[in-house]
Amino acid sequence: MERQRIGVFVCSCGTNIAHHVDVDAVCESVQGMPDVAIASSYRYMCSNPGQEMIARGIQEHQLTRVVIAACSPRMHEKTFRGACKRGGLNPYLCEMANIREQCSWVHSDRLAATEKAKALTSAAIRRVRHHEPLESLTAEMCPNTLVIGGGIAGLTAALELADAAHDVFLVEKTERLGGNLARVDLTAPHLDSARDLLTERITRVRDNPRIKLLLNSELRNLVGYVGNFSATVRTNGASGAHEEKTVDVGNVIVATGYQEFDAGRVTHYGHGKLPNVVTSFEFERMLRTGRIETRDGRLPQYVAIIHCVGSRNKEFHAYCSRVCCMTALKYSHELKSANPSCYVSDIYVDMHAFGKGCEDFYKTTSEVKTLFLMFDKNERPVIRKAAPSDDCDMLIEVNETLSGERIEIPADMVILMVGMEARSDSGEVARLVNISQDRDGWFMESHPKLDPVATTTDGIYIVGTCAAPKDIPDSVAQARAAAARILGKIAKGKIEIDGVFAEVQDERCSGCRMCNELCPYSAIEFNLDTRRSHVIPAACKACGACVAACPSGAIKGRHFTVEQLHAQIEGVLL
Amino acid sequence: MSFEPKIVGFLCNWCSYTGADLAGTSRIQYPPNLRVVRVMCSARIEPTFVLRALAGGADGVLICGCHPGDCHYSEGNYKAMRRFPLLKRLLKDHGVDNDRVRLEWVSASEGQRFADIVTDMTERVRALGPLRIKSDLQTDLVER
Amino acid sequence: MAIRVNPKLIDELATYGAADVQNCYHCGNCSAVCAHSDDTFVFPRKPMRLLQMGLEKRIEASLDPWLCYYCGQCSTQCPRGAEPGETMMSLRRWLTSRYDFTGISRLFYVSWKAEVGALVLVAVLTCVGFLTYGFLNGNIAHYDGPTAFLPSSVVHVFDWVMAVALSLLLLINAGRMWWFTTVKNPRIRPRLASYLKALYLLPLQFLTQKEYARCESRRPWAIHLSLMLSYVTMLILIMFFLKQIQEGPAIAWPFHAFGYVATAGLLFGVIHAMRGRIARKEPHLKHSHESDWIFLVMLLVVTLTGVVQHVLHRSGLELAANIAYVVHLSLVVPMLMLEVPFGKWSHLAYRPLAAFLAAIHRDALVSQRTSTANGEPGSTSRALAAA
Amino acid sequence: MARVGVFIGQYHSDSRIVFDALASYAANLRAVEKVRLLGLRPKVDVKALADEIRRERLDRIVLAGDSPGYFKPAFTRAFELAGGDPSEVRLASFREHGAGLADATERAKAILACAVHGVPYPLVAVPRPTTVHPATLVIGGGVAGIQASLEIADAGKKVYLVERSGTIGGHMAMFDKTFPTLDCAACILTPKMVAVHDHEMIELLTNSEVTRVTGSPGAFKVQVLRRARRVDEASCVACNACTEICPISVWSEFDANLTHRKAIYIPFPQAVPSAYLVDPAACTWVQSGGTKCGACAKKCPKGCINLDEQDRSVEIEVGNIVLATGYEMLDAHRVEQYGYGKYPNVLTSIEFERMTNASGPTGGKIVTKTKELNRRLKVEEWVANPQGPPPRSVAIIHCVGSRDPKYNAYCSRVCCMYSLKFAHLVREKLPDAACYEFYIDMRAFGKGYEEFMERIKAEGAHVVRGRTAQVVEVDGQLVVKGEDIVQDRLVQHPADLVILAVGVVPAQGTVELAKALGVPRDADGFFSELNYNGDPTYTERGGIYVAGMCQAPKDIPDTVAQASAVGAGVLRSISTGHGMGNLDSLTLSEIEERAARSQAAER
Repeated sequence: MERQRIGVFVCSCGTNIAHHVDVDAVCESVQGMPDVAIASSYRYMCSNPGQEMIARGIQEHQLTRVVIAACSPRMHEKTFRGACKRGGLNPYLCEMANIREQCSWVHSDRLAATEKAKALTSAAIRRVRHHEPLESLTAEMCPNTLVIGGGIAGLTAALELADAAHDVFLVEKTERLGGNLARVDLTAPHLDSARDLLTERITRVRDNPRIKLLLNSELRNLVGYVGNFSATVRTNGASGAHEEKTVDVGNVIVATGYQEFDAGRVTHYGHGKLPNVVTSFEFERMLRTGRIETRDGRLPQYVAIIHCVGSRNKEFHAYCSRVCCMTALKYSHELKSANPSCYVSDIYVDMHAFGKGCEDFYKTTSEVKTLFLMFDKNERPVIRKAAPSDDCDMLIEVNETLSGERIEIPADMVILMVGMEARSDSGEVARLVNISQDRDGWFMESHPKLDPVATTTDGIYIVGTCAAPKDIPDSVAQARAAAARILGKIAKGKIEIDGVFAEVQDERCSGCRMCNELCPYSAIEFNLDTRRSHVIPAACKACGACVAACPSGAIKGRHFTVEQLHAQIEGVLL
Repeated sequence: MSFEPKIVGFLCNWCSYTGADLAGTSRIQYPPNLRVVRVMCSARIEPTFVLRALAGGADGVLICGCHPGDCHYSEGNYKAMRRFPLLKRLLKDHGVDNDRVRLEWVSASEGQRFADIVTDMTERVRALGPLRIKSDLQTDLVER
Repeated sequence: MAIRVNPKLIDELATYGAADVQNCYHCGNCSAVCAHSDDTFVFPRKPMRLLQMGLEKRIEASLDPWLCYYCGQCSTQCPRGAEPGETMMSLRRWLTSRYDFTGISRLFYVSWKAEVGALVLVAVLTCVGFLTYGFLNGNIAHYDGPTAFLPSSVVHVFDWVMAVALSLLLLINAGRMWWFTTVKNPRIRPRLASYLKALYLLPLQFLTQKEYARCESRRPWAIHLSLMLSYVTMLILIMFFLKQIQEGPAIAWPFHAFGYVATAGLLFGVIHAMRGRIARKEPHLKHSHESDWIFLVMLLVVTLTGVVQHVLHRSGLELAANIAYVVHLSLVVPMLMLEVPFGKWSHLAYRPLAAFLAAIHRDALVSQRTSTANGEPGSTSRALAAA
Repeated sequence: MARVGVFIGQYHSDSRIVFDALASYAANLRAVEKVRLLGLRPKVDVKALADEIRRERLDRIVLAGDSPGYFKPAFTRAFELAGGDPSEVRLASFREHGAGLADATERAKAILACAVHGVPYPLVAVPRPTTVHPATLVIGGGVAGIQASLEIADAGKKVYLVERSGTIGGHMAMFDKTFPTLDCAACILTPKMVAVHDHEMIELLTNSEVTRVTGSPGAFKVQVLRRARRVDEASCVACNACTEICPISVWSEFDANLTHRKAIYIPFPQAVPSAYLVDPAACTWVQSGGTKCGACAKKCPKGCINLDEQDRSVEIEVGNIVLATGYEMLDAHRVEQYGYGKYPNVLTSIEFERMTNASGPTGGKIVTKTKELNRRLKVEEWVANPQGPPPRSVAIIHCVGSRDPKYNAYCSRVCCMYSLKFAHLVREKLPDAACYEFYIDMRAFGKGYEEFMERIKAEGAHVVRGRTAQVVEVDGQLVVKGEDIVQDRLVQHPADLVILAVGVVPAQGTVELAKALGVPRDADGFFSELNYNGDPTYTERGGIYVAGMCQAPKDIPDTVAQASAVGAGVLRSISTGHGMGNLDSLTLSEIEERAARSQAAER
């Protein structure tokens, strides 16, 4: 094997690494290794000067390979590859040793941690010798976008893209647009009309010739990769007949929203049994029709609102549904407007009035004499029928935290603030578009802070409440954020494909076709003429399943070759 | 000085490696005996990797992938799951105790679980002592 | 056993002056800034909570409102403008009406017209009564002597009769306070010894209002104390030395000197309070219930008519002095008869009694806590000890 | 034609609208049969109203006012009782659609006209497209500004990023860990900062301020004051030689005044641009008019220091402007009862952030401040020395200056979570130290936040529901007084270190900037968005956008989402010219005509 000139750069990460790993000792230990040209350390390798140091080092020492012992490659591999590129080195000729997340942060024995860091670094050095320069490829970026879900987030995203003169396919499962927001009368905290907001968006969507609206439709299949997806959408006709059509899109925005928590699951609230226990959405309906009445047509004198139904407890969902508190306050105002002489009890856990204007809203709700009663989230109010002698239909029994008393709250109507939960078909959607879900079923973003709308699958974006509960402004902002990302990509016209993918070495391939079936992305095609398989680079996600499975060892997993991994294994065992 | 086993870990990039990173960001401590080799998916792990590791002086090998159903590549972990028992049998025939080679599922959010597995495995391998058949394996299996 | 919430109570309390209590979001700031609040009596937040929830029985059993002297720190620092100080004030009014078994107190607090009406009625009756007596038994032109229009001996007897009646009424109400707060309170099991031990507090608190002095600002206490001592001085003079101070026209300095000082004290106190309530600058004078004004106005006119009567008498204008005297009495009698047992003045009994009962409660709670063994010890002492 | 009844009532009192004029305008609209002024917070008699509706045979009701939704249920009820279609109760919401400005009455008329026609106002009030200059100005280099810049520049459009301080990064660069994942802020942010610096489409103007904006949406001319850095940005290699020789040391803003920096300095090691700068207010040379010192200029091996450099003004032309000016912390001195400034060991949250930061003044050690002699100034100062004694107990006080009209009436949205994070850091770094959190409502609302709170509680932090009333010193020991509401008792916890979770306020200069740009601000001082629900990142003024904390308090994920969202508007407007121009550019008659037209189209 040819001689290499390897530069090793060890990061102290402030004290993050240096605290438990003797960075200088690591440098020293690798100094003598074959091919190592330089080994140096720096406080923050990822910082501008740190990156500069790498780029300069490549030039000054004519380095042909670079090893960076620092944090996790998941954190900064891209950064350091960029630094190598600036230094004139192919970015794939760089390898990272993870001596922070998997070493300094998890071991407090300085000696042992330093030893481990040495081993990891030397493994990286051994591995990097076998690295090959890889070039990324480019592919076309189809300017069309598929938006799944016709709620406020989907509508906004579709409009944003279509207004910028790009075609959008808006797929909605039901027969109408608007999603859950269409069931709402007014929005918190300003009691603005939800209907006006939706009418504006829906009218503009309908009037926009760039938006192909597909109602009663579902995504059935999605193949391809970023910039070059092919989506199969099934539209259900009126008479049970359905038609399928396949469209080419470059990106997909998932805006499938949420479903309300089934209040019937909390048995002691008696939803479905007690006639005047209603969910927030049932109450919204009363508001829209102007009939805030008990089942037998009376105006309720006592109304109780119970927060966190299905949210913030061990039994159902641990998370907060984020919008219910303000919605509950809104109900207070609406109840008092419809019937000024009614008494509203608001039974809450913590008042999440965090948004703009919300604290003031909370105050005005207090001013209209809403009785706020607090309970512990792990306890549960119990609703029971009142005695005939009582002046109310129901009594809610709960331990009130702010007074320390066990109390009974009179109620003629109980409104259950049902939380949001991931849609029951979210697993299906996740599978179709190849994104992951967290344990609550919400779609996972690629990074909650860096990239809250992108997913780990390129070209697939998640916006609105399908990613986690959120209110209208935040959903709208996310929808536009995804649109911005897509507009940026469309503007460039082409996409870059990472240089890491599998390739079939023709001369070794026996044409057994075992790999064809194995590939989850159908990225391996069989050429009937040559009787050989080959990989479509843009579709390949570089998982390496085919590489490991090929009986004749004909498939090379770029950047994860057998030689590279063997060298690394030997290295870690030093 | 007590015996400090060397364990090689093959971790899939999306779940287990991230989970291991999470153990780091959460500062959950575990023994320093594990040395990690990152692969993109547990399906990439060839049996020879394991043999190579054992031959090279490892006292144990830990393979971690996403939980069944969670694979970033849909079903790569199922492939690993199917390969593993065969490998184990092979190793057992060669006198390698089954406790030395382990397949575990660790998700990106299971930093604690990862640390627990490493701790447990290190203890077990420590109890088993160094892998004595290393030299035999070297002559039998090395070089493909 | 769960207690039923009564969301209507808050509306009822609004007529007693608790206008902003619904705004409270229970941050607990008020309790922590209050100089009187402690581990046993945590207020004003807790009573505000009870009020918001309408737990009448709990409020009835609570001494908290009487331990507040309304320095206004809580209201100044309240982030929600819930006026805890004023809420405590209105709770005292409400409790006064609760302690009063006749229901008159409640009537007065709920309707100022009823209160004024009652005052006028009693005034007219008093006036007619004294005039009738005077014309039948004396000469309106004579102030002193055997033909005096209203001889001091007669007035003296009348005073004593009234005093006994009022004391009786007040005593019954005070007894009810004790009954509600201490006997019927399920959380308190008082010991007899504590009663004896705390007995000294009754006169001490009555005469010094020591508790009031613990407020952040001591000025209101000083003014209130001067007003109260002036009033007590007047009371003693009238009850025991009426003859000496009524004889004239010469000035009996050993007695009148006290009278003058007391009059000055009363005038100063009343005018100060009225000016404060008009200016509305100090937190405790920002909100005035109708009953506050009625009380102050009554006190002012009573004092003024007393002064006029005294000046006229000493100037030898006996006819005018007699008329002034009748007017004076027609104001004093309704004021005392209605305000002492049913109105704001009743607090002269409730305040010291509350301090006395508070000591008993504290005692009882301490012994209950130690008897429940190893219960949660007082957080303050424990935390400080830990440090 | 519909028979419309118009009812005008206010919920809040302040308004510039002339209601009589509005009423007579409404009465003259063709479909309107009935106009009634309801006044402030009207008590609606539903039965009487229903009779009135029946009498007038109304088939649509328009409720107009600042927040007419507050009365809607009564009207819906009445309309239903009168046999009408409840969905025909329409709102003309003046606050929602921005009728609080100079020409409030005219705007209110337009909003009302749209409602009478049954058409949403935003559908109609869309200014005509214009040509848009392809460059964009982003004001503020915090995470919002960085994200917005990258989003736009990545699409190949020119961005000018103007930052007031010497480095981009904003507040986020000062943080160590971010909630709830506890990943390191620098690890997320520094790559982005580097990306901004290296981006060929981004021109970074640090140490600069926007002074004047003229022109119209799509074609703004912006005057930028470029303060003299006095160090050549391009050639400085951050070797630190100048700082070593500089004799002047002042409190470091970046380290929240916990430690000192020199008059020539770099805010922090990873600063972007990675170049030093001179603080003219502290520099002896600058202050003496070039007669004294000047040591750094002589020392600099590359000769890139020019202490006589002057401020200059540059003019740039842009089509869009993004406001990402962020926030600052409320001055904790104002909340007197907590003794900030009086007791050295009462820290603000940002000070504690720096203290726990591994690259901060104590290297991440949590310590109490100690008194040390500043040898140069011969005064004793309280400093955070890494060798200082660690606190045995730490109290964290929530809502300092928040949720209280005396300071900020609003909730600052991030304090609960960062306070929990602090508790975690305290428990992690000092397992023996007690940690108390005093809160009013624990607002853990985001993805993973509630779970984070449970975790912190399980870690042993004492969570006390109750606002702290006071911090006092008793025999040299800080004591935090408050009510523990859940336990129903007063507590006085001794605390060696008190951390104030100080609320946020709009950044300095927001008022001036709002004036210069003509962007309205809300009652709390933040920039107003165009529409609370529908357009949270646009402003009343076309071509100007808001992102991040300058619009309202928000956490990092929400800020990043907003900043990206801004990118959509900018890119769209550049490519099509849509969405530009002031709404004011439309006349009332135009809006009326459009409303009538879209109503007809809907039929």
